[in-house]
Amino acid sequence: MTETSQKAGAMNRRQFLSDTAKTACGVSLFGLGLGMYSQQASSLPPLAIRPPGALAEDQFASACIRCGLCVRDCPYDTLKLGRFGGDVLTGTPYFIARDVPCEMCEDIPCVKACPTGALDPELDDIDDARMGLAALIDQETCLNFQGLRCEVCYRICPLIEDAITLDLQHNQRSGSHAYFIPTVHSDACTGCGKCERACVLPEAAIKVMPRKLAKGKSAEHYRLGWEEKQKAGESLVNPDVEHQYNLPKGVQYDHGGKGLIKEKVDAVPFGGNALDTLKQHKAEL
Amino acid sequence: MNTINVCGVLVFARPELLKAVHEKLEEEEGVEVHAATEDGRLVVTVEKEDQQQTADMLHRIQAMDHVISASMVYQYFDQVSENEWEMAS
Amino acid sequence: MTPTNMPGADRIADAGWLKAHEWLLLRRVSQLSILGLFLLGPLAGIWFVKGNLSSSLTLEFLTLTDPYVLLQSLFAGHVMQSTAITGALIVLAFYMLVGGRVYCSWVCPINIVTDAANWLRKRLDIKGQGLRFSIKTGYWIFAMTLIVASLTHSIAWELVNPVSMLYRGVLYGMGTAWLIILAIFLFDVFVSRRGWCAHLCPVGIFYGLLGSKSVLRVTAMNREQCNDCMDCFFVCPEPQVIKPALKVLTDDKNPLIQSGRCTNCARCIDVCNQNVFSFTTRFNKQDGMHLQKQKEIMP
Amino acid sequence: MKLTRRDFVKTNAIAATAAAAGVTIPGINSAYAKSDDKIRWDKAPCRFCGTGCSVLVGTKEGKIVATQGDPDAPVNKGLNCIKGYFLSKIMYGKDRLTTPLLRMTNGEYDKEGEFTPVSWDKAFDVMAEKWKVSLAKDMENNKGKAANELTSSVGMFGSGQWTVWEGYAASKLYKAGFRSNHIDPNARHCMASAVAGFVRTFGSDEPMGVYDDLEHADAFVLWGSNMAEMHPILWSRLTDRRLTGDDVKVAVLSTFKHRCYELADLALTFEPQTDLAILNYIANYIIQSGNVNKDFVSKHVNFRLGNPDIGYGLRPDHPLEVKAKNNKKRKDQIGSKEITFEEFAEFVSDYDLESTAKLTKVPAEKIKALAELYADPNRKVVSYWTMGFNQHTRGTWANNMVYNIHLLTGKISEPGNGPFSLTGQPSACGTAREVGTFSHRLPADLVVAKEPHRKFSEKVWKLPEGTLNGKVGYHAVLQNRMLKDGKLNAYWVMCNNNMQAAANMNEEGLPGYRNPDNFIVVSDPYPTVTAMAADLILPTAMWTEKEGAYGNAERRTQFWREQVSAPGEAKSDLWQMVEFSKRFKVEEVWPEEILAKMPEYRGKTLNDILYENGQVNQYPAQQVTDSDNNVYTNHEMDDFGFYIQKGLFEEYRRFGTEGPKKGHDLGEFDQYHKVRGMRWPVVNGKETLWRYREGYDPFVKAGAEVEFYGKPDGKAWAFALPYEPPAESPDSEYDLWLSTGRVLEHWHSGSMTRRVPELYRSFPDALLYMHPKDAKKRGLKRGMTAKIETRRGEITVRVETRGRNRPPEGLVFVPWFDASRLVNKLTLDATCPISKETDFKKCACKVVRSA
Repeated sequence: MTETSQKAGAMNRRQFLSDTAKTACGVSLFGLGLGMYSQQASSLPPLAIRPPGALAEDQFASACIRCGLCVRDCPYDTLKLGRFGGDVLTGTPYFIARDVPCEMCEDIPCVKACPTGALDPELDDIDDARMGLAALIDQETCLNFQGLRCEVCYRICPLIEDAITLDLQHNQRSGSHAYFIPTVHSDACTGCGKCERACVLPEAAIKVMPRKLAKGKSAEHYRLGWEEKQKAGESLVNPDVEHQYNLPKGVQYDHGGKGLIKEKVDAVPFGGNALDTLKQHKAEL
Repeated sequence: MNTINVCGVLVFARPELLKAVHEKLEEEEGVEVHAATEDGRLVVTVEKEDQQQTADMLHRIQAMDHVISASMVYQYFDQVSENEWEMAS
Repeated sequence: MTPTNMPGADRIADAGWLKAHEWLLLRRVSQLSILGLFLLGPLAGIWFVKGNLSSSLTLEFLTLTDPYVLLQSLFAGHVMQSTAITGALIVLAFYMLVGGRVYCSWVCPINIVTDAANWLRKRLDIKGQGLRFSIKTGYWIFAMTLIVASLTHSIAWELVNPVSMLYRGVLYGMGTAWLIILAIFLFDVFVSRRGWCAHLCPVGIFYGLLGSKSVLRVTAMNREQCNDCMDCFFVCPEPQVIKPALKVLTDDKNPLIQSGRCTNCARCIDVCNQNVFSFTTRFNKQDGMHLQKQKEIMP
Repeated sequence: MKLTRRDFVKTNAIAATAAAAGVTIPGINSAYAKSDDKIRWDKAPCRFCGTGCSVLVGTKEGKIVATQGDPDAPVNKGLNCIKGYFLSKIMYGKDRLTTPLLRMTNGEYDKEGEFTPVSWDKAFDVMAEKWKVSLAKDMENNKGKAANELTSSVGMFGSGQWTVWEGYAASKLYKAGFRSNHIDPNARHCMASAVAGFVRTFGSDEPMGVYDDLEHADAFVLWGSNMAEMHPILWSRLTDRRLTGDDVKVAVLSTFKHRCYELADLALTFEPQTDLAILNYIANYIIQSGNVNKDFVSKHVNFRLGNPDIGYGLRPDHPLEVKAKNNKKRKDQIGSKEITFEEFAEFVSDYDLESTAKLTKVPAEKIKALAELYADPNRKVVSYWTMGFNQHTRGTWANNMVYNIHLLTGKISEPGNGPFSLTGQPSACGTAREVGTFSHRLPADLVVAKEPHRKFSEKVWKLPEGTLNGKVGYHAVLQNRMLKDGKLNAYWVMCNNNMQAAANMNEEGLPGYRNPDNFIVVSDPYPTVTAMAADLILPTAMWTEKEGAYGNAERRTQFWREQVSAPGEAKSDLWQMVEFSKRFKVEEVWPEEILAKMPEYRGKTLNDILYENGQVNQYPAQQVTDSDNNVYTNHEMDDFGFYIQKGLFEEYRRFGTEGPKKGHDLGEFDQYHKVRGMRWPVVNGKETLWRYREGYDPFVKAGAEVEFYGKPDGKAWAFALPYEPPAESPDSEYDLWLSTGRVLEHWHSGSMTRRVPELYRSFPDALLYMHPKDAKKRGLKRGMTAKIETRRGEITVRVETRGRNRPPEGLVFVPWFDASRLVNKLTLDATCPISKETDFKKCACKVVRSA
């Protein structure tokens, strides 16, 4: 090898090393950027709801290949694909309940359409879907909390009386009306979003959110006694022996129940008809 | 018992003589100027014992030099005890 | 640029414009009709094929899945259900047969964008290659997409992949995805000649790897007739793949273009006035095929 | 920081002045805005149901910008349902009608032409021409006929949503002016059976109780009333009573499970029509268990055996009508004979528990538990019902039979005890019933068929003797049939959407309207289905775009002032009728022999005789103000030059105070503008709470305790009436019951509420509610489009197997508010032969998958 060629070789090596370093740096930067972008993008905005059967958000990002087949098979145009530059992970399916809620098809076509299992094929009863959870988040504007007869969210609920029930309360202000308070039950709510869609307020007072956001968690160290009793079907600690009380005549006492009970005093001390009166006398004789 | 008798009066004055009108208004008893604009608008309240006095004051303002117009925008009259109406704000 | 020194000018003069753009037109028809088939659904309500290039369902039974996406998903930690895997295997088999980068030149919508960029680059008379990337950069990027997938448990590349994004954009709504497409276009026009498809795109890398042993090949069978007009080099998106075959540089003197980087775009066949190039299988290493025979293979 | 009252007032003074000056003073404007945002508030009853909630209407710059529940109104105490919540939006639908539209081709009226804007003049010209042709024909036909033989070919279909004076003006225009009794309100579809029931049993229309019963009763029984959705605020009161009262029970009867079931202690889903059997069983149980209030019964009740087999109100050539025995003459249909209590007891003894349970498909113990509620002498019971009872081919009977139960036990006309028919419309009581806009009625419970009643009316109306037509006119269903048959030719539909609302649209409604012999006029604020079928559409002012009065279900009459102007050229119904009356010279409508009795009427117009008659026009134009001295426009007063609403009301009031039927007294016009409604009879400014009960009702004779003074001997009639099958039942081909009804979110045909975007969104389209098993049997899934077919038509509707209504197997339910899914193409126009109210709750249908 000549000197020049040696020099050229050295140059090439240097060039090579420097090029490689540049490439490595560039590509690493690209990788870093991509990684960060994907992490950031994977935080689903609170109002975007995944289709029925969607895997948990971290798994979903790895399983959904952004083909949009679920979108195509949704008969109600509920589902949309996240767009680049939008809030939802590019290409992944979601819906905004306020725009078009899930109609809860019995045959769940979106799940059937998914080729990858990002929408869990095990989901065969739409009632088991847990897309999100409805939460009546603004009691100050919700008309039902003011005593108005709205309850649109309740009546539109496909699982009326399971997912949303009405809690009836006395309206102290009016004195003669009742409050009909919609109450969401997380064990039945699928998160279809029909309630949010139907809410008549300019900004819905009831909203469907990812369950993670909408649901609290009770601590292990305290149990609700009445619920435990109901679960067990009897008192966890054997019930008392029968209590006895000193009571005046015509008064009873119900332990753990009504408390003091005064017997109704009839207007006259006789039965409803002659035969009853005779029977009564016979007993007294 | 007490009376509340408050009027809101919108006064238009000649802009160049606004200051003079402003000062003159302030001299009157029960009259307050709350705002004035460069083009001659003055936001004025008149507070008097009774409606007759209020009406008289309104005429006085209207008759003042350099006042183009004075119009009553708001009028309130009531008889109440003062503390009865204390209210949190 | 005068028409006479435009690549393929001789061919146009001798065989006519149509003949000189035969394969190009076929590719455009292929690219657009695949997109068209997808579009029939949303536009006309005819659901011949649903989904997009990542995964599609044809005639309600044939599922096709992009094996590269599947690979990323696997790296991200998800094992797909059989529907997708079967679909990917079909696609895999197909491209292993016809050449991996057939995807790039016959299917990929970005190809139209970068071809247009290259055309504009010529029209603007921008000389040279511009910024040059080693093909290794592409491999690095490819590897990085898989690494990021496995680190983030997310098919991260598909967030920005212009190939699927353009399809999804057209079919489901564009968002600001057009910015990325525009960026690639401008990049190819002003920064680097054929920079995206030839060097950087990991999809191309993947399909290039897939097609390295593919059956369908372009061969420079009639290379002895080559008159060194260089038109094939001018039009080829991966000019480096021609030289070994055309200039008898391989040890076995094989006239086949063997590199997986060849996209089987057949522009070389279009522009060569000497009929040097033709399609054949990788098993045909014959040199100097009879012209008559060659015509039979041609469409 | 504490603000004194003086400071507060002063702040307001500054803020108001600054606002007028266009000056901003920091910290001042907000305080001003809080206290007065320049919205003028005035009271009005809600536009929708018969509950009669009061609202405060907020007006700003000529537009209603807000409403609020009226906290001082006893009915609703500031609350509203979701329809009431959107009241401020109902007048501002984008497609309000603002100009008359006439079907024209090449500038001329053409039945097949396109709707073209015309002036009011042109509209009334064409309209009057058509009316005059008909009226001339009628005069020719009626030559020499007695008053009770008169026929007519002009008609009108009005509304329980008319204001009191509009109904009164309409009744006068037709009955006195055109001498036609072919005027009927849509209330015919709604509570005619309740009217017939009340009149038949008590001799006087409308409930004896008031809403206060809600706070006094120990048990509530809902007979065919989905109060939870249809009377939301009353349901709120009932619920509160159930929650806060001691041992309060709620029983609900229906043919399908609905929202009331959630509160029910006792829920009975019965086979359609068999409520009649349950009613008789309860009467039987009360008697058998010795719980008859014998003292009450002997003093206040007569027993009658009603005629059975009275037909189904179908066309006379229908096989069912040919077969029926007592349907050919009116007197046979309503006929009854006196029986003894023992005979009554014997009659109902057929309805024992076992056979009733079998017929009704309700578990025996539930039926018995219901009977026990009524029988228990220590329990105060109110029965409520709405369309389940009234829209029934035996609707009058059902009403009579529930009265039997209350009469037998004496649980009536006292706080917490009584039968109470809820009305669907805001003024079904106030206008349709009290004013008597039915084809057989005159104001204050008078009827056209009775000569003394006509004579009295002629006296009040200053008409020549014999002017009023004594022949009962065409009722709602008959009007559609007569339009189709070409016997009714000039027809005005006002303030309702009867094409969508009336049964059997395909066979009767639409062919009638489009019959080339007929000219159909529809007055409405919006282009409804009915308007589409008309020849002339007149744009109408609605609700608070005019001064008005409504009467709710508890006899509460409520007034309101005009708050805003109607858009474009829209005019109130009242204005339309008065202006139209000016187009008729009396010679064109009355024959010479009538006119000869009052020659001073010669050459006058109907307006001169009916409205500018020296009575109606006796109150000169004045400024309408409220207690805050806000000034209100009254467009009718401006146009006519006198206070027409007051004049009409004061003339109408004479029917109650001077008329032959006692106990219908209303208060003075001006008083109503000051109060939040008054419950009639109003005597010496005092309202009546419980009718027929001494102490509460001033008309009850001293010492009588209870007196049903609508009957000559003061005794109510308990009717022995049997169960009879419905007109159409499911068979092998049409294998399901079809029931129709309403939903909370929409008012009737949805012409107002479906134009409020929020309400539309909350319940956009009608659904087919069916049992999941019934759906499955037919290959249907929830959300699929299904075709419902009856012998009369078909529509496609989406299947709903979940949700608010849960029909049992064998029954489907479709609401009728949806103009895109006209369920009345399917329904059968069978009616109660006595009340002529259509049974919208029962016909046979089949449901198949829609291609």
